[in-house]
Amino acid sequence: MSEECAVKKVTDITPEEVARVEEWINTEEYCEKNLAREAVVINPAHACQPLGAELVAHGFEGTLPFVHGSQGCASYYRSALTRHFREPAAAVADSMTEDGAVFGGQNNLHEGLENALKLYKPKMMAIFTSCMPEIIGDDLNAFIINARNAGIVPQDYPIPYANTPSFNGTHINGYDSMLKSVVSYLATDKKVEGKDNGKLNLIPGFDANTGNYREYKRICEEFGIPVNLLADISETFDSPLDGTYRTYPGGTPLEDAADSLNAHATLSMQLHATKETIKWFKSETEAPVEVMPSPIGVANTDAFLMKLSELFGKEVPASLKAERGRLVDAMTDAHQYLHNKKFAIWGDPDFLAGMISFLLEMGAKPYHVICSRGNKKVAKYLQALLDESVYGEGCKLWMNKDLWHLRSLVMTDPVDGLIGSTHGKFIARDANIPHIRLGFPILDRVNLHRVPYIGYQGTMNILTSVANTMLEEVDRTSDDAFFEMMR
Amino acid sequence: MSEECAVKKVTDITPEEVARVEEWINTEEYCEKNLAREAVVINPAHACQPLGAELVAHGFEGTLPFVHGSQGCASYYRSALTRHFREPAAAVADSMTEDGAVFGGQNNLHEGLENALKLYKPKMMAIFTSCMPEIIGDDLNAFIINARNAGIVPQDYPIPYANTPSFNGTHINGYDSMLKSVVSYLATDKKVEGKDNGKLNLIPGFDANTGNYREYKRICEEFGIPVNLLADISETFDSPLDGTYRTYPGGTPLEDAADSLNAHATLSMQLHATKETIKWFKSETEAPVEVMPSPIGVANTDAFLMKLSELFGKEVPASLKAERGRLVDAMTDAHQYLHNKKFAIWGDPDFLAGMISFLLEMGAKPYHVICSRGNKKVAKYLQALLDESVYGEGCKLWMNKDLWHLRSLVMTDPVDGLIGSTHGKFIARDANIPHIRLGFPILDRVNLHRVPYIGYQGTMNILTSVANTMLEEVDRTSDDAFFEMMR
Amino acid sequence: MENENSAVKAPIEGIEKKATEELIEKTLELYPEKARKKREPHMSANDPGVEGCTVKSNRKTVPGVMSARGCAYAGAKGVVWGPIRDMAHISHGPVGCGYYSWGTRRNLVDGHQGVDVFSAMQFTSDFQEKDVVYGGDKKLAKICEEVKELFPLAKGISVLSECPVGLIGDDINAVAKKSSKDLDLPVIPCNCEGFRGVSQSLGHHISNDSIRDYVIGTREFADEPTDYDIALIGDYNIGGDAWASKKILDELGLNVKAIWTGDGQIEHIAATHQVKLNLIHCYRSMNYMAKVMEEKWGIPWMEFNFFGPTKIAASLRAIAARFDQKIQDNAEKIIAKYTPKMQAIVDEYRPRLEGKRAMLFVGGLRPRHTIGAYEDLGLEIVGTGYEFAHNDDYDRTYEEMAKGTLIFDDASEIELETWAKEMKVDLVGSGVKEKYVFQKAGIPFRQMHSWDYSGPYHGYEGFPIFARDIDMAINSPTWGLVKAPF
Amino acid sequence: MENENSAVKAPIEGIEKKATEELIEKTLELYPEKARKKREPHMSANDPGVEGCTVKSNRKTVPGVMSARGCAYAGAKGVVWGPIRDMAHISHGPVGCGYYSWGTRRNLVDGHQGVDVFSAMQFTSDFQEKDVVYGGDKKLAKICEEVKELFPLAKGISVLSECPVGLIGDDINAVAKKSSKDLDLPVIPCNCEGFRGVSQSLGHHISNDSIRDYVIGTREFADEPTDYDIALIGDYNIGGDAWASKKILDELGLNVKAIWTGDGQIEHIAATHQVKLNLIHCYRSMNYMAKVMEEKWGIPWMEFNFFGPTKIAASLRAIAARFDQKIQDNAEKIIAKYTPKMQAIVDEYRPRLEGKRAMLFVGGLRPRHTIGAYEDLGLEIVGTGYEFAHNDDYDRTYEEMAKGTLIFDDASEIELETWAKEMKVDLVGSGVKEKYVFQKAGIPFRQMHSWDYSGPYHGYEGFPIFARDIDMAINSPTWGLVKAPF
Repeated sequence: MSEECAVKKVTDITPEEVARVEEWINTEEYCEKNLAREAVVINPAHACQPLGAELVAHGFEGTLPFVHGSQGCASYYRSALTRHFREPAAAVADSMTEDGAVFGGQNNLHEGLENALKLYKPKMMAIFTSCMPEIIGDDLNAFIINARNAGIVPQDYPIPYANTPSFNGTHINGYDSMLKSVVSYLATDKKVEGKDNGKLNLIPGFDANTGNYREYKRICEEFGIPVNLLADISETFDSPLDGTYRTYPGGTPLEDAADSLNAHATLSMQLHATKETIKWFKSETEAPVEVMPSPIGVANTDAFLMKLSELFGKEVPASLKAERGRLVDAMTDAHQYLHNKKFAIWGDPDFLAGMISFLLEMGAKPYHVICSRGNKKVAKYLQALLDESVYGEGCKLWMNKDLWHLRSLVMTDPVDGLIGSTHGKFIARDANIPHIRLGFPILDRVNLHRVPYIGYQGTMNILTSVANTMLEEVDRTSDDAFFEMMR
Repeated sequence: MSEECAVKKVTDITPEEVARVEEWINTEEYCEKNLAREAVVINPAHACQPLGAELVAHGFEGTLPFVHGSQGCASYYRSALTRHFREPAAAVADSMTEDGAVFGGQNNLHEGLENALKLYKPKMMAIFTSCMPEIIGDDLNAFIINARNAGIVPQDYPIPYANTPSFNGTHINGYDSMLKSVVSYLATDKKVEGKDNGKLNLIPGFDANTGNYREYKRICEEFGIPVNLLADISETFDSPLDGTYRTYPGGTPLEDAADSLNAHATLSMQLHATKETIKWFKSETEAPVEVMPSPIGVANTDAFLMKLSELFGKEVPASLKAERGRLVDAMTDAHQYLHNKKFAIWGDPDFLAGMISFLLEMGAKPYHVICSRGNKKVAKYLQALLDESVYGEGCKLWMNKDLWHLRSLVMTDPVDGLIGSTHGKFIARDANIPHIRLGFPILDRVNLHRVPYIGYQGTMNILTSVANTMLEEVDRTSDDAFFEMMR
Repeated sequence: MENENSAVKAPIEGIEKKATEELIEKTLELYPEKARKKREPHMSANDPGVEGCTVKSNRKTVPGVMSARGCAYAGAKGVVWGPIRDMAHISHGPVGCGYYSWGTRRNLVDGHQGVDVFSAMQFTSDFQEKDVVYGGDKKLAKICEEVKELFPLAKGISVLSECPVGLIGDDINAVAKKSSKDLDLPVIPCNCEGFRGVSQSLGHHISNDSIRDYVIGTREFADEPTDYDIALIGDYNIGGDAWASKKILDELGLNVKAIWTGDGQIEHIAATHQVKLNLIHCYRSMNYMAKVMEEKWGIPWMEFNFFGPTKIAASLRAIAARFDQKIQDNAEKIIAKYTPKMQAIVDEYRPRLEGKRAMLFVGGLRPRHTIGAYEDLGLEIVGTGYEFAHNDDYDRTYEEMAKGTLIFDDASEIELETWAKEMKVDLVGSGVKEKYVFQKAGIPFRQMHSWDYSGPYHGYEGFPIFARDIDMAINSPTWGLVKAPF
Repeated sequence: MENENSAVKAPIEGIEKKATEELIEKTLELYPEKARKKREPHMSANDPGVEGCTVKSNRKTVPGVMSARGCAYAGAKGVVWGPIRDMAHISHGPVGCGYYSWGTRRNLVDGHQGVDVFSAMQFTSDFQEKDVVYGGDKKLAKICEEVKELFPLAKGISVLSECPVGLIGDDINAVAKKSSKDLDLPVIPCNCEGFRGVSQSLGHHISNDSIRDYVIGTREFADEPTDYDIALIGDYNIGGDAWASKKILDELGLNVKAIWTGDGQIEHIAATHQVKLNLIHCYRSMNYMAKVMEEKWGIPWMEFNFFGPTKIAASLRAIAARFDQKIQDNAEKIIAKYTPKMQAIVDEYRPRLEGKRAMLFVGGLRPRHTIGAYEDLGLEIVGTGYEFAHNDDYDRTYEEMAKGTLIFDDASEIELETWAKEMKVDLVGSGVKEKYVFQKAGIPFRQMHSWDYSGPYHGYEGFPIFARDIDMAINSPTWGLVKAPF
């Protein structure tokens, strides 16, 4: 190139050009062009499979997430989780390099297993893959058998594994694959015909809010239902600071996970993040296995509680009924602040479904719904939710779109609030629209991953932050004459 | 006057004059003049006694707060509570009018008792006074005896009463008087020599956060300590919306209050709002009666838990230890966002003491501390807290000052954040300083009275809102070049 | 927009005089004998045109009930004086009265708080025991000095006395007179102690008298008078109401020389004796001064109603009729301009609101004046009542209501609960103390003193907001969540 | 500010070579035999000047440990290309790599995101299964077209290939060449697949080579050259570092013609072959191009250190020595001007930090370059190490560290934990993955890649911020709360 080109002078972009383009990217014309793009993805709202797999691995007792692939991948996943939770994310990689492409990754895997076992003394290692071994076709199953046979790990040492190609689906698929792998690994031969351990297997799905996990447990406790949370990251990513670092501060006990085919029932709280896991459960147990919408909003939480009630033959406890009443009270008190307000939301399909339901319950409009990755079935599901309510009228579902699309959308067809991860903050600034941080990742605020957003209490928390953000905006944008003490 | 004055023309204030004064009121010179004023109080951070008395009355089972005085007073108290909680505040007045000044208020009181009893069927009526009967010297004790003797109310019908002159002290004194009156009325002759009912009498003090009450109960529950919360407004002012209006949705059971002299111990969580009540308890029972600092911040909560531990011979439960660790974790993670940040805080002495302690624990500066009403003892107590930490250096305690003083103070010696009631919002706007709403009243946001700020969990909530407000401010005030994804 | 000023109100389906009378009976049974007798004359099944069938009012509240009423101070501070933007209003006495009324009435003003306007601020003498014992007059004089020094652009001071002041024998009138002279600033005493009278109504009257005695006639407008000079009386600019009203009057070609007292300026108020016509929205709180101005300066006054397009149009024509053809033509132009816009609002909301029943219990003019606006949206008002009305208010109300509807005075909460339930209302419009009572019972509610932090509701600007709010309250999807499915 | 460039470092009390060697032994015992042998050459007790006592580096990471290392792509995207503000940097391959590196490096830029700067944005080809099966070259060409259309002010495109691209045999170089021509826009391929090399370091090298092959020499500065034209190399403007550095260089009288690559502009970088001197801060990531420019264009280069007043002063004098008396005088003026200001900072913080022990484990230049700044504050660096250094980095490190201190390479988390505990450090400075590990153990920590969301730390502007941050971390009152009293 340097030979071909005549040596040109350095040119600076003029302020006029900047001003022109700055205005242009906010236009309808630009929005159209932007929506028409087919190849480049800009500011996506989804990550890749291994991230979900690692989240699952962290959710089991004494378990070391083990990345079969380049160490750079592992560093990225760990950093992403650590930044969101502001907590350690203990995981290793077997650090494949170029020669892996030639010889395959077995040597790395074996050496990695040996070292990790000695150094970090995990009770289980959960292996998942990054791109390289997926492209070159490493046979993880064979590698692990070889490791056992070579005495690198004990024959009965638990090593579930999942293939989690980054070029297929998103983090929620990795979550599903790894969870299925761990549970099936631990539980398959622990099934006892006719046994009912009386427990509920509850699968939150890809959920990076530790408060939600605690809330699931609290709800089940109120019911008196013993719960086996699969996979429970609530302690892993929200452990006390008491002067002692613990590599594995929490997670679902392996014994409990192993007993999960003997459970009284299995519930998944995310339709789209647990398909394979649920399919497996259904094939392996006669006990009820069901998928519920994420309990965001009153109706979804009602459905969840009624399902618990039905499955376990227990009344909804008075304490939860009172919570429901308090939530409905708060929603009624606040309805006027959200009525017909338009919101843009983005994230995983199940999160979006929950938020749509909540917003419609408030008489608010989920106006731009950005589903970063999803097929026609997902689209149909979400669209149906919008169609159910008069407040869904005019709301738009944007499948397989990204946050640069969203920027154009809110610039040309604005909303009153943005609800989603930190990644939306540049849109919020450019469009001067308040931004309620919810979902994953949150990189620029503290503690929000500890504030639950499921169940009645979690819905109350969403309401509090959304309504008060709207009120703050009223105060911020009021002229002196309309700046008032009461709202 | 109209005769004296020559008829002048209407004059309009010129924009120049407005601009000049607008600037002037932000100057050091103005601040000095303002601090020098002796007579007028402008935008005070305190209300009058009966408000506290009504809060107490709402905290007992089936109890109707009964204002002896003008109905206008009662309407004001009820409105103030209703606006803050967004809940009904069922209370009556005996609607004294001019002739009361001549004949005294006995007729009104008797008629009021008769009507209220029939209409609202309370289990108890708690009477407190507004200005008129206090000035004319109504003898409540005699009036009530006369009512019983006249058969207007049954002889054994509980009618505690408190004199709550508005021209003496503030709402916290009214709280104290009414609480002492109710408890002493119910409990005095229920004392059984040598009996220990194993319970803790816990007195929150003037606390308009229903979440705090629930949190006290939860903490005691974690300990396994049966608690008798005096007076418990948590259901009264946070009741479910389920289609049925209940006049008395909650409150401390009268039976439990009656048993309070047989308690294992009594703890007040506000030094300055319960003096008389505590004095009474100490004179009536040999069981331990103690006053703790409000459990805001780690050290204050530690002290509270240790006191529970000591009094009841129980270890601090693991669940609370873990909560503590999570709070310390969150505080450590967030310390850099609060380090050396200056805050102005206002409110009641005990609230201020708690907030000072928390801010100093974070390495932040409680820079302007506005204590609206308090004597030298209060001043000494608060100043000692500031003196304990290096972060208290340069911080200023302003006794018996109001929010118009505070405006001058932050204009001439600014802070990074304001922490206090809605009444500070005009200062926040004028000074362009973010405002964290905490305390009483909150009139312009929803649900904040439901978010606890005591205990480890409550302190976590304060931390979340303060730290994220600081982060929001960084984002808001950053140039494009410094507007970043991570914080 | 059917019933355009129809003389006889169309009946409401399901509302019968007899049933309403039975309901009243049932309600009264809640009371002990004595109280029942007191309450009985304060409620009635409406029968317009039939004499004797009226509601007693302006009586003492029955002790021991949950009354919505305030006091004279509330009427003075909250209604008349508070909205005057360029004065410091001293709540003279203990801290509470001023504290509770601080920022809670939504009388908006234009200006810089603490600089040239002061109505979002709370000035109090914060009486302590010693002030009660030794009297507060000296303190008051000192307060006036301090206010003058710290707020040099304040155009005056009002001294609103609280209960103790009148009881301990302070003489605020003397202090005001002296301070006024010393400071060369109007200092206006208002003896509005809360124990005076039976409700906030006396506070209005006392305040009107203070204006009469100390304010009116003390200024003249700087501009030359015109034939179109009017004053807008009894509009307190709640949520911007007065601004919305003024817009229409401006468009009509009238000069609004003073507003009493929303976003009010004391010197403009002082010069109001120069206007040609007083237009009164809230008759209750300001009729006194209108009558004084009529008697003393011969200024005619008329009532009008700017709630909802039907009433606005009628009022515009009536107002215009007082002026020349130009103004009358303007009125028709305005009506023609806004009618389609308002019709669009009606078309949008009426299908969602048709036949919904509402019950009102408010103050001032609203229990009657807002009826037309509800009716424009298809709602039926099955009951209405006032907190602090007088006979003349009720006289103006009967004809606005259908036969058999409930009309009541100084209702207690338990009465309202009973009626709302028995009459199966879909909306209650009342105050903040009542709001959550009804919402707990699953009944939609709007605060109709403060417009529930919305507004303005006056004028053409206000109606679309009103319509949206009523729809939002009644049709909020949250009502569908009240009953748990388990 | 004692140890002004002292040749031999003063010993640190309590740090003995023998004890450190024993600690190393103990640490190595954590490993299985094979790994122990691999790790053993990567850690050493420092003994400056003694040959053979060195640390091995730039080797493969031991599998199965918690390494802090990234990959070649991370070095290319995060370090070299990402900070160039006016290009669209395409993360070519699956979505993850770009997603995780999005907005996480704090390389600040000046301009309007999406208009004339793009570095806070994440461009990815988001490979799907079909792209892997059929290849992504066509998609890449399309991406370039779309970028050109949507971002007309972009000055170029970098194509940063992720692992699958190299493995499936795509030819991004050919696509880039064609797109570049078709679009009349520099499209620069960078074959930085993550599996290449042993760390991010190779990513730097590959990126340097891309600049050599596709960028340098393709532009000339519009202004006439002067004798004071320099380039600032290896400053990535983390938290505004490059701006702080440039301020001093401006004050010195030098013309900073290009910054590589903090707040970087591709055309300025392309014309750097015209400068008179290259000043290198991060030697590790940019020495390649400095050497190329030296060889091909005869541009001398020198390293310097802008962390802390001691090193800044020494660097200013050394830089000035390359220029005339005017610049040398300026250097002395600057030093004289800032020395008292910096002394005030030292006086404020040193009493709170004196004798505190710190351990560092970072990348690039920081494990050695920041030592002086810590020492200015009275801290002692008892251990330091690099994530991805080479021999020449270590050669430059030994003399900066006291005898017996620990020097290490590509440490695993368990090693760091052991050392921090055993050496009783008061502060660890490392990356985000390490941060919370140490904090849980009650050890203060600062992220020293991202300046923990603070900064800048470079130059006179940076030192007060650095000092405050170190004090805040070590002396935060929260540390006093770690141990419960029960």
